[in-house]
Amino acid sequence: MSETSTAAPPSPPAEPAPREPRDRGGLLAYLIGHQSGVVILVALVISLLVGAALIRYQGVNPWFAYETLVREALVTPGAFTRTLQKTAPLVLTGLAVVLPLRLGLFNIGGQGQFAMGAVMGAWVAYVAGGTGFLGALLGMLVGIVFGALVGLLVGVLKAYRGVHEVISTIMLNYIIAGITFWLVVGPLQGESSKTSGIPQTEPIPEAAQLGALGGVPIGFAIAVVLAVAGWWMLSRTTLGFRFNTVGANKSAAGYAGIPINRVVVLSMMLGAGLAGLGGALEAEGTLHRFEPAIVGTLGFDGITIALLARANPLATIPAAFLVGVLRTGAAGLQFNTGIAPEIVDLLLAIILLMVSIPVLGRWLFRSRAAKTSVATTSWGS
Amino acid sequence: MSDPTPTEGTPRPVGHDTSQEHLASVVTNEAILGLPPEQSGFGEGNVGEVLLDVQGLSKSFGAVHANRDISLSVRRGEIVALLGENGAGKSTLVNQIFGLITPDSGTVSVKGDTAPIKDPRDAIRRGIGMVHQHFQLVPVMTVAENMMLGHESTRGGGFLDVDSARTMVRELSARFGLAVDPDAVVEDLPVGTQQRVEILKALSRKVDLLILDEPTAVLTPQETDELLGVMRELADSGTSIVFITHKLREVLAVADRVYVLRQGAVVGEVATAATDARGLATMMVGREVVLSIDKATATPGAPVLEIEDLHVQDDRGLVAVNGFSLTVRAGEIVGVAGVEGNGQRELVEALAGMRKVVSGTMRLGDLDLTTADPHRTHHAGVGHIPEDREKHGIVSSYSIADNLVLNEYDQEPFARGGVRQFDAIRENAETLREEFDIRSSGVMQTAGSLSGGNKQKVVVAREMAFKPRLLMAAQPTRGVDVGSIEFIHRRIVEARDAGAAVLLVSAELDEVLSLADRIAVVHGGAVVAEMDGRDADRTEIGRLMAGDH
Amino acid sequence: MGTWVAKNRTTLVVAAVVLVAAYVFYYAKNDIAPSMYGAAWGYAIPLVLAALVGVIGERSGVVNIGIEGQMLLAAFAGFFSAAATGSMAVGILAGIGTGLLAGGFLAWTTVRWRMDQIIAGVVLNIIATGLTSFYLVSGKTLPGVIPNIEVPLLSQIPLIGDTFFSGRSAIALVAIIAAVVVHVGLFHTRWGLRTRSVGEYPSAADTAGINVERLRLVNVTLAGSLAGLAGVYLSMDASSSFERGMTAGRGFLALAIMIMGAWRPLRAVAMALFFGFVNAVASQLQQTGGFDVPPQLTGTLPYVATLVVLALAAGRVRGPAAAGQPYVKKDQ
Amino acid sequence: GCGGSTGTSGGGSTASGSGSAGAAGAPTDDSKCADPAVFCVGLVTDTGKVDDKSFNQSAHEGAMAAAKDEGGFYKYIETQDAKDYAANISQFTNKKYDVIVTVGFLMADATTAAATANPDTKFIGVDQGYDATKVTAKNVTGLVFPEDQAGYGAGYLAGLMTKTNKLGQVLGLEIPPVQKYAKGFEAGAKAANPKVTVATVYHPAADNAFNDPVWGAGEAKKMLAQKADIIFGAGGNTGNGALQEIAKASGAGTDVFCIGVDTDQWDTVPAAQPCLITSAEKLISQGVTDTVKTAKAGDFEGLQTLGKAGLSPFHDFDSKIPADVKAKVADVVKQMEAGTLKTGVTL
Ligand SMILES: Nc1ncnc2c1ncn2[C@@H]1O[C@H](COP(=O)(O)OP(=O)(O)OP(=O)(O)O)[C@@H](O)[C@H]1O
Ligand SMILES: Nc1ncnc2c1ncn2[C@@H]1O[C@H](COP(=O)(O)OP(=O)(O)OP(=O)(O)O)[C@@H](O)[C@H]1O
Ligand SMILES: [Mg+2]
Ligand SMILES: [Mg+2]
Repeated sequence: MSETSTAAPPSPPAEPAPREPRDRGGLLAYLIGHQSGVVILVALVISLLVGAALIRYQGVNPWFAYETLVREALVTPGAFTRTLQKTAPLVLTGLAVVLPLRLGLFNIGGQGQFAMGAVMGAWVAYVAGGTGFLGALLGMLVGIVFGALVGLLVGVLKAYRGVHEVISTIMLNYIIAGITFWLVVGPLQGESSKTSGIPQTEPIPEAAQLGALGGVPIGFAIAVVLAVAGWWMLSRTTLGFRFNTVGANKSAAGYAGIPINRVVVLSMMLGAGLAGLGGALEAEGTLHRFEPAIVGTLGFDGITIALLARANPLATIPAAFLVGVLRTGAAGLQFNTGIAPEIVDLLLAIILLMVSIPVLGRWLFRSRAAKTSVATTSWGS
Repeated sequence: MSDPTPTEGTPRPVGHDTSQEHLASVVTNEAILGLPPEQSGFGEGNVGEVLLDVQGLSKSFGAVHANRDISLSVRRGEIVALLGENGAGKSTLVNQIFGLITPDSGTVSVKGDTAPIKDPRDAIRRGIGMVHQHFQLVPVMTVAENMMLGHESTRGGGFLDVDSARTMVRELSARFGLAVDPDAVVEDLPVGTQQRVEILKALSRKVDLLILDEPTAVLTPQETDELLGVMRELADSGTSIVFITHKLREVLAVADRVYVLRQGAVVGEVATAATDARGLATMMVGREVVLSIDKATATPGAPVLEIEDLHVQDDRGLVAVNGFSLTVRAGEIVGVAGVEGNGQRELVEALAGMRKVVSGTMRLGDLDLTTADPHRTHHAGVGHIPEDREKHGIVSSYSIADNLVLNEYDQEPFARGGVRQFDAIRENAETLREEFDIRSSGVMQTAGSLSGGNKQKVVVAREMAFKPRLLMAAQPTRGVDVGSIEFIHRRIVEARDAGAAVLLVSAELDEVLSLADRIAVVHGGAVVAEMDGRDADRTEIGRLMAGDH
Repeated sequence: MGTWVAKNRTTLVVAAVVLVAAYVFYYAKNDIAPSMYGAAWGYAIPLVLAALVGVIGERSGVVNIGIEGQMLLAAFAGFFSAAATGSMAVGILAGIGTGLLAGGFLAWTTVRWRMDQIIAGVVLNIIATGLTSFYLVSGKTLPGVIPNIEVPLLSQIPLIGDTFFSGRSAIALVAIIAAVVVHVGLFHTRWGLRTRSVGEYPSAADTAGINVERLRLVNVTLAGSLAGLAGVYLSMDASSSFERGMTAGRGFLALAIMIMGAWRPLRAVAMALFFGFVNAVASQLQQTGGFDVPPQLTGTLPYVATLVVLALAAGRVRGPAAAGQPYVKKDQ
Repeated sequence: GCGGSTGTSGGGSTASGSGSAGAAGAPTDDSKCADPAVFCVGLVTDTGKVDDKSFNQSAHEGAMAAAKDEGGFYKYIETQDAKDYAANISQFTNKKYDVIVTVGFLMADATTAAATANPDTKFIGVDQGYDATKVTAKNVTGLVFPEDQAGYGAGYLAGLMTKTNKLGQVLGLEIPPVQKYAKGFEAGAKAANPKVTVATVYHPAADNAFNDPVWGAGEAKKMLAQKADIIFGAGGNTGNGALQEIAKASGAGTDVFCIGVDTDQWDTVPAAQPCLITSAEKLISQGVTDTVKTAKAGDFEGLQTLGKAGLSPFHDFDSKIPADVKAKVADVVKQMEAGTLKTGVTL
């Protein structure tokens, strides 16, 4: 069963020390970045200690449990690749929350946008599968486009009709769940599934499936590139400046000649497009077809990741990787220790809590603590 | 906690009239300067009793020493003014007295009680009332609701008694001659009226000490005079007042004594009777300040801005600009004088492309800007110093450098191919910081941490740096200290001399009178009179502004 | 009175039209209409309670996206306490108490520690999911049922009586009462004035001598009891079991209802009813057949209807201005 | 590994992943599964838990019982993400388990793939129908059940019992096993009583369709109000919600009744007892136990193994159901088993 005979080296998880995205300038930036790195490290240690207590209470040696978790996620042959495979869509759904959050828009529609991209991407990759990698590429494009269309709807409703994005994204999650399910018991249902009635599309031909290059899944590589691109866009380009300005002071953005409505729509389209791409990649790289269960909780996990990453696109990579490690290792943890996999949710909650408690920074750094705020959402407006 | 209508002092049969009377002649300070402080008729042996005593007060924000070892005292019935440049620490000082900020060291005692003032609640209980530099009104609530907040009149276990609140508003409003409608929603009111509500709110509780932090910054001359009258009246009945303003005229008109702050420390204390505007300004800034601008006679060139029969609506969809026509030529400053709320704000926003035009045209040279957005307007060569700098002018969380390219961010050399060029942005900022004397620790400091005057300088620098053909300056020196006013005025004149057309909109009649080459008086959204700046008459303009034509 | 009518004219007209339509349908299709109204209200009950939690929170300046988690924890605690002690009353109290605790958690982290409110809510949701599924024990049953009550007189009114005042437990009644109480409280009492000021412009409240932090702490914590009641309703009244993730997104729907209801309790009730009714229509379409629309698509009807209504209803509603922002005093 | 205890010791966890079969001499861990003398059974759930009172739980109990009977070792993994099927199966194949049970039709692909890659291990796919043209491995069998027959029997009973001629079904997600139950129920009811109408609702959402008892209860309540007097709850916890609601209704057990699904819900959902006349049961536990034993003994008989489905005992209602009704239902069930009666259900 082991696809890779050479076990990937157990490189330690990347330091999840997100830097502040904005150009705060020389020393100050370094200190702030450094400080939040330390805070996060301490937060992680505290979280693991709390988790250890929970595990101990289950009658399991915490050290053994953590060792198992890490081993199962990183060391076991093929595990590292699988972890990266799990990380890829999480990075993208994380970015789907991060980009609009920069404008103060809270996208909780990752679930739906992901599903939309997945179903259309899977179908196109199947139809165009004969063309090999081109088919895969087409599938991704279609995934982006359909995700972005969902975002377009949300953005237009928000910008031009004043419909709160939290409402519209929640509603669209339900609507898309219905539509995608209908698609796979109706028009897009695979021929082979029709007799058995299983709700799924035809499998994507081998040639159009996304594999791994040297143990690194192609989907993961794409996600990382996009996270870096997202960070670059936000911190270095005029488009990013527009995003940040609208988020920081809408009135000033209008005064500065930034077309606010269009930026709002664009941010939703970009975010949702990335979630849609995540769906297409997941279909092409992991499940090799669409079935409704493909979404799982990836969209909602994206919220967790965006918040862990403090709305910094680069930091979504370590944040998603952390979640990926926990989720990959969970099954092995149950297999080896009998601890139910839900322990992972508890661990995640504790980590997010610890990482985001501002008092932790204040306790550690006294009055010199950085003022951290993810982004002020325009909740009420 | 919930006194319904606070009864205050004893009724004063004549106080009202006298104050109005001496305010009518406020234009020249001399009349007031002669008023000795102790002369007023507050009796009952309170003369000289120290009501507020501040000893050794210090407060730092990180590296900024906002207050250093400040000591001062205010006697009963006395009006004490605090003067100082932007960022001198005036607001910090009074916020500590009101319990909003906890001092690092030092004591504040009120009526001999030296226990620390924990919070505003505590301050209110001890008889302190305050009008804050920034409005402390809930915008979506009515005047009555705002006035009763914190000391609500209720009946039957917590149910609001709105009627008695209305009555209270009407009574107070009648007593102090400050008209407000108790049922109006605050956000719909013009700023001047909002300020009136603030003042009445402070007066609605029984106060021994009233703190007024720049209450006149948003008031028209008439409204200011009304307020000064109220202050005098209150002081006469025994209320002590701490009064912060940047306008020396007001200080000289109403205060008994003045404390001058510089960089967080008291640098001088003087009785108003013993000084004049020039002396105060010098104490404040530490150097001679030129209070009047000497500018050469304008040499107007070709028309730059031509506005014809413009109609614009306000936020609520009501007509605000109603058939406005005006021409501004190159090399001249045209001042728009008028009571606030006569469509000036909507006019400027329409010109800047931020507000839709209902009908009429506006042209910049050959360009029709009637339907242009802010982006196009800016690139057509229009510089715009907005009225509300916190809302429109700056992004507080951004660095000074970013704020200095706020509307040029996507232009060469600050961006190339959609990629921002940080070296160029920083260089630009260093140059402008130097040229416009923006006091900060560096160009990467966040704009939000600057003092008001320096924020304004950031905006002025940005809007002047690109050498606009037309410069629109809306209330350019509001809330700015005299030193900065002098500076900004000089830059505006320099821009004119360099050939720019300047449209100056100001509620500050003095500002218009001293700067403008030509004056257009607006009333009801239209120009009611135009005159040459040199032979403009203050009283005449005041009459026109009030709609008397 | 006259001004009140004038002020609420649109609302009154809409309400009147809806009411007339409701009665027409009630008498015209008496075989199914009453059951559909019943289903609509049954669906709306937890949404109303949860939306009130959101309203109180945001009116005080605290965004609560952890309602889902609060409900889940309370449903869990209520069910298992009742099962363990053999007393429904203990279960109900435990559920409400858990809601309070969860509210207290949110309040403390966001108000005292000034944690980002969105993060705190998300944390609450994940903690709830993790705890309740990790510690779930299967095979437990409730010791009894929460009895239904008939409200005398009121239950005799056609339509309104059989929908709201009969055949339901006290929790449903509490939901109505709570909505009215919160509405009156918010708009006609001292507590409400202060709460709204704290949610709109906390520094104005502070300078008026109101203890912003304390009011927020108290409000958000107490509102938790309503979330607790909603949870109890789910696991002990509307169904008699606790299942993993059984809140099924109702906490988020409640937020949508809150916004649709313009942060006003009674309007939120109306919106929850609207939502519940479209749900009943969707399942009725499935069940009566004749329509050849697949159930997956009819199931999306309530959500589509919501979007369409919102997109058509011009004019945007504005929430409490300070919701989402911690109140930081000047020198902190 | 280092010296840590596994879940088998200690305990305290209610969701303990492993439990050794109690027989003396049975292995206590899976370190020796590769040894032919040591018999190890592993089970991977669908994205569900082994305590779901439904098919995961039944399969789990069946597999555990088989391991116990054979003196073997048993362990399970609960899948959290549909994309982990293969990885979770490989946990067992890595340790050379002898028999691996996978639960749910969505795991069909992963199961057959693992079977091909691990020819020495036997695989049992519960609820999985394989395409004989594609699957050639001999070490795998799909254990399927004639849900339509169980549904038909239940529907037949309901058709005979109803007084209002209105029946209802509150269902989970619209997927094959559920559809087969539902269509069988409707066919059976109509066969017994042509005047009957059957109101049918599937849960609209995709992700929590089997876990929404509140929705199930609401739908049941609505159907009762529309005069349905026997309601079939078939959708995991969603259906259970319907059963419990009916049990609370006035007239439960005298005028209105409910019918459970999958297992004998008299035992799994005691709260439904006041109205539960029977359950349309597929004998998953027994089927799994039998098939695991077959696997130990030798090769599977075919690519598909057909389990049994039928009606659960009437329990307390045994005396309340008229004898002629019972006889007619028994006759129908017998005919279906014999193959002489077809339900006519196709998907
Ligand atoms: N909360 C704060 N955090 C950091 N620095 C502050 C804070 N409040 C005030 N300062 C700084 O303290 C100094 C004094 O500010 P203060 O507001 O008291 O000045 P001011 O005299 O009232 O000025 P202005 O005339 O502009 O109102 C300024 O340098 C200001 O930037
Ligand atoms: N049947 C209904 N349908 C829709 N909305 C309703 C209905 N009943 C009440 N409402 C809503 O509930 C609110 C009740 O009116 P309102 O807020 O005016 O109550 P009030 O206590 O009289 O307050 P006030 O007089 O201060 O405005 C309205 O906002 C209205 O939108
Ligand atoms: Mg100040
Ligand atoms: Mg063996």
